[in-house]
Amino acid sequence: MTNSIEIKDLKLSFGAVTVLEDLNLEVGQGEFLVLLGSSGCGKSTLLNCIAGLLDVTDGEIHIQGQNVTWEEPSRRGIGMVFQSYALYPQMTVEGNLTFGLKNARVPKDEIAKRIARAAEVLQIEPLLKRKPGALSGGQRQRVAIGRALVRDVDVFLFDEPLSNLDAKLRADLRVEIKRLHQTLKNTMIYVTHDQVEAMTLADRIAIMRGGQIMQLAHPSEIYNRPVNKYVAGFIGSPAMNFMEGQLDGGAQRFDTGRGLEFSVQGYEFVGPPTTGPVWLGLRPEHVQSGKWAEDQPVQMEALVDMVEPMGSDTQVWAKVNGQELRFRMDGQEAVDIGDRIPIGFDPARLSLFDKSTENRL
Amino acid sequence: MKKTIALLASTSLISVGTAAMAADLEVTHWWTSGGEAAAVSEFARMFNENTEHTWVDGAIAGGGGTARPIMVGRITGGDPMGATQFNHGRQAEELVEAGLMLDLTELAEAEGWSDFVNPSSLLDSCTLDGRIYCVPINIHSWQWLWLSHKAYEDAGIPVPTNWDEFVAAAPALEEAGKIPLAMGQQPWQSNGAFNVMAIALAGTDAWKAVHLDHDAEVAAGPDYARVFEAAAQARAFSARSNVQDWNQATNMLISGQAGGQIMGDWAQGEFQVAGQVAGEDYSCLPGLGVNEIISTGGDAFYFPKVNNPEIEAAQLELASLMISKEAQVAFNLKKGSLPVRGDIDLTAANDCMAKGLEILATGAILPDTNQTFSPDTQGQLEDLMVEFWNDPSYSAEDAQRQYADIISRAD
Amino acid sequence: MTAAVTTPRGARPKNPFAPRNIMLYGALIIFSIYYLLPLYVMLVTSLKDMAEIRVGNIFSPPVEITFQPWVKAWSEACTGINCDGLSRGFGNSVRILIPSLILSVSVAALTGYVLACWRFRGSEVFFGILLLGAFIPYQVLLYPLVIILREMGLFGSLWGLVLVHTVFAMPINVLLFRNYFVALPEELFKAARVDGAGFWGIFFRIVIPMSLPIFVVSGIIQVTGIWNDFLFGVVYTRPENYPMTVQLNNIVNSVQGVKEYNVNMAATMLTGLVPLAVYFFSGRLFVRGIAAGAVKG
Amino acid sequence: MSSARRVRDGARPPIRLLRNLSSKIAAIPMVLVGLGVFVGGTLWTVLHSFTDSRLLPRLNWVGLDQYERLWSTRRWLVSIENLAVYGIVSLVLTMCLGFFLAALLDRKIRYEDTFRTIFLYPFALSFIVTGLVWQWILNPEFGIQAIIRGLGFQNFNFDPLYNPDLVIIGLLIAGLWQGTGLIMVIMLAGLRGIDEDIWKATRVDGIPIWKTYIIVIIPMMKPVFVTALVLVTSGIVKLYDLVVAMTAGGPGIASEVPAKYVYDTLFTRQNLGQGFAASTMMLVTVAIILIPWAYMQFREKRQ
Repeated sequence: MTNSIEIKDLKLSFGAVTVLEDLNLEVGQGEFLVLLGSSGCGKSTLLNCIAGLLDVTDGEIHIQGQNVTWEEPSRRGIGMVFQSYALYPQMTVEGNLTFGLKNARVPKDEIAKRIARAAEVLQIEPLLKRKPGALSGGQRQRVAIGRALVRDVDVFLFDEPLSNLDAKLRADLRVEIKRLHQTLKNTMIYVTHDQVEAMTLADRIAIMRGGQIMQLAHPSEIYNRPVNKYVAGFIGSPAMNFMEGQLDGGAQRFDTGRGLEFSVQGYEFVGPPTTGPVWLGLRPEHVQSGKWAEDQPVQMEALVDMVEPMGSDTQVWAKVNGQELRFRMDGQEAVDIGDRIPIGFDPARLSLFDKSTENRL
Repeated sequence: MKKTIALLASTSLISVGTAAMAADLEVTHWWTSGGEAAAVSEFARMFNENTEHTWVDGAIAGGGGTARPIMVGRITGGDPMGATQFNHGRQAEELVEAGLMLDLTELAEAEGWSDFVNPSSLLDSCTLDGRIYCVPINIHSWQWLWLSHKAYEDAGIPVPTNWDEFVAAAPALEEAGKIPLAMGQQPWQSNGAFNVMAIALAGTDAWKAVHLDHDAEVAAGPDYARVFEAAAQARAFSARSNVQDWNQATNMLISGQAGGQIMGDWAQGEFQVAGQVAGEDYSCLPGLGVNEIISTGGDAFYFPKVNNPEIEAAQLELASLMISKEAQVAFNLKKGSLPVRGDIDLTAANDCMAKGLEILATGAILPDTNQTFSPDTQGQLEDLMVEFWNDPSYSAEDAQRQYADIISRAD
Repeated sequence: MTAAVTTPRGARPKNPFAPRNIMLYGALIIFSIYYLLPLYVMLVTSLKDMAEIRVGNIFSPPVEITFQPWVKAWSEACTGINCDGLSRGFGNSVRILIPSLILSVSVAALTGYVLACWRFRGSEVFFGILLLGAFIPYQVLLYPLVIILREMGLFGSLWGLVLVHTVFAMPINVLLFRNYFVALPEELFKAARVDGAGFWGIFFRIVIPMSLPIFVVSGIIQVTGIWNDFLFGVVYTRPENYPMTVQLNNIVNSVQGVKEYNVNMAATMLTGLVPLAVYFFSGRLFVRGIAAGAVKG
Repeated sequence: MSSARRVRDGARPPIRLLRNLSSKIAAIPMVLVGLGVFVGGTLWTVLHSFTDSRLLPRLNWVGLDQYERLWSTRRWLVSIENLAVYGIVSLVLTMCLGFFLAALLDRKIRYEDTFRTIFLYPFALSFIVTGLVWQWILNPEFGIQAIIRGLGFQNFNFDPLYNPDLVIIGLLIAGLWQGTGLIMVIMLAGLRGIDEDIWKATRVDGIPIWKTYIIVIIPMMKPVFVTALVLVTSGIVKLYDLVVAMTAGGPGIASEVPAKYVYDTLFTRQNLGQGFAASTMMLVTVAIILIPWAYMQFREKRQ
């Protein structure tokens, strides 16, 4: 079976400004791909190119084995869900769902069948006769998904569909989308800037920056083995701790040069270990404290600067020999500003990046 | 009438059958005041009664300044009316040159217009390269000082008989709360009044030098300096006259609010409509009572080419009708103007018209400024005059300098 | 009472005659007088007879109300030898208004739609040209338009005038529509394109149903402009098609004897009736439409 | 790379001109009007301003003669001065008054609808009607002056339409009466678009209302002011009907304006060349004002 979507050497520029450059991407059948990045990274632009809403400057786009580079959006076999829902305000929910089908001259009974199915799947039957203005945000987004659903297509495109919803609704709908994917087994491309959505939904995540894909991999791979400092800092909340220092490749030791020095033995180098200036990344959740620090390969003492209790756990801002470090503690542990507590971590969970290229070592 | 039909039949362009076809003929003009409308209705009535055609009235109010652009626009825009008014003179010159007007020469020769049109200069204005393109309708002369008997009676002084007496009587009128000189504020009125004073006070020779030879030296000379002085004086007399239209000014005479008005003979129509009698309720002094001479301006009708034989037939019939004796008498009596035919006897003419006819007979005539200057030059003079008449701080010397400047560039 | 002043408790006491309110409503009322005065003068004058006008002052209400001036203005006032008042022009104005309104608003809406949603290379340049067109004095284009209409064979016809209205309505109305359409959510167009709607489908099914307010604004501006137009009506049509304003001008300027102010005022009011009615009945929508469309840069 | 494109299955080759064909068809009226009427008409006018065309246009070149004459014509100079004075005063007053009225209406008053209708209705009336009515009200014999004198103030003088020094004031009174309503509505719409929280913030900060308007609100309403400015300016340049209906340029030539000079010269004076020269000068003036503004807008967009 061929890939569901293939993008070859895609380039998009507006005048002198190049937004996407030499972008290649392959999405498998039934895969859930998340395009993740901060605003302006080109993720939505890429999605619009796939949808045919933007004309590409160069390159090719294939969907289901068809070259659709110059095809109209409606004839690419895609459905799309937008951040602002983009429901036609003057039409009823039913009108919104049928608009595309009527344009495609789908027979009436077929339309009815599809509407019924979509309404059932999304539980929006009672809303069919209402106008979008009379719906809540969650209901609207459900209708918007329904609009993509009734098109009966192989590929769904989501453009930050949950960004306009409040936190609780977002979590609910996220689950629903995941369930939908499991039911339908369609190919889905999902654009978001929310890493939780990305981590929970994706089969693979493509982290984008400056019109290029930084890393395309399974969520755990991205989380555990980010290819560069940007990806490392982008994924994970609270963000990864970065320490600037010198790596001695032979002795496998790291030295900040300001009084903190420890061994990184156990770290899986991509290539042969090198010596030179590096960034060392350490996720806050990988730092153990108190009695759990005792069996960690690397141990040190931290001076607590600030405490953020979150209930389930507590985030601690601390200093270790002049080096800022954030880490998490169990929510039940008592900790206060000015406390000195032992901490420890396993170098296997570290990330090391070259100082100049910022690529993973 | 018979003559015309014979002519039309003989031109062989038009069969007898089509000649009998009735056409609607749209006639545009700017005659909308009481006397004017009454006069033009005479034409319409006779045209509707005597021919099978229908007169469609296209009156455009607001005077020639408003109406002429619309007429020219229609003609050059390719949607000409059946017939249209212009003043004697050069307003339609380029339209004729551009071949947009119907050639009336055959009709004129058949009816012998040149035999009876008096003065013949009127027909000359209609002629280009020996062909005739318009029908003169009437003669209007500007050179009249109209006087309200009621105003002078109210002030307890006799009605003046010339300009000097009028000037002398002005303070008495002022004292009686009257306005000595009624003036409308439109530019053409300011310019017209000045021109009347120029003929009367500077003399015919100086006037001719300026108007015919465009002699700027005379315009800057002492004869005209006198005119400007007098005009400055007249300006003071009319200071409280706050009306726009000429007939509103005339109305001030009729109601006795104002003593006099320098205005053309068309003012007579207003007196008539108001039921006033010449010599009893009002009097008229040609040439301001100083220099009894009149200019022969007036109106003519042009017939734009339409390329439709039926309408063309109707146009020729209207042209013929307008210059016929009956129409001339009926129209001009109502209008207060003089007929263009020398061969009719206006027994019904009132005092003022009779005076005009007398002067016409003596040949003491001058061309109208519309004939001597292009509309462009006229316009510049109007700008100057309207400012001069309305701005008391504008000195006579300054105005004369400007005047001479315009004359030096006049065409 | 005094207790309420000394110890603030409960609802704050309201004073309708607070200095702030007096100034606010005072200013509003003074301006209202300025704006209403002419309407009042028109109305009372049109209900007086000439004798009363001559002696009385223009602000005093009529001693004896007469509708004669209105009758005269509508059906008797003369221009030249035609004495049928404004009634002749009313029908013409309606016949000019309806096609001009429909055409000018449709063209402007469509053009605004192209400029907002379907930009192509150079479309902004044309928009700029249109905007500059708003600043070109009409007089400059009167003559070229005569030539253009002549070449099209439309000069003097009703359609010629309709076309002229459409042309001169374009700059401002296109601006209004474009600004309104630009502010519509872009994702709606994307959704519609994914749903297979094309240029016209999006326009008729999505954009127009969402744009009532701006159509109202443009419609009102056009009704006012077309109905009040004098210059184009008189230059580009023939007398049988003259709109009401030409008749108004004729009546006002055809002075027969004394100026009949009462008839002039009645004629003036009659001419203004249609746009006034439009304003009174849709003023609220107008403000809403302006808020939605005209304000955004 | 792009020249050696492979033939792609199922896709049609893009022809630039035919892409979005419907939208290009729909743009035809704009292109025709823009190029044919506005650009074409303007070029035609400019071209003929270098000729001695009289009643009918003809290409008989006379160089800059028409312009020399134009700038030595008193009436033109007076017209330009009048337009400048009227334009500036009217622009400032229309904006201020429009904003002031809008601010009054925005103070959560009662009968807002009524007041708004009162301020807006004159916009429904043509300049011809406006001119007539105000001409009458300002007539010294039975208008305001007569009434106030009748009340016993015999020395009261207010006859702007008959006083060359004051006639512009007369025009302004009528022009403002007709035009401020629309600007008020636009400003009101702008005020309604201001976030309520801004008002709350300034109230908490204790900033007086008038100061809030000047320091906070007006700067926030820049786009609104631009729209209003475009409307008012384009109206001012075209000022014609009002003058004709109210003063016909009088007394004397004290209230002449450029558009009237153009119209009179073109049509009444039958001097197309001169009229076109005058219209060209009007266009140049507009361009001098507009082009720097357009340029600034363009540069702002770029950044």
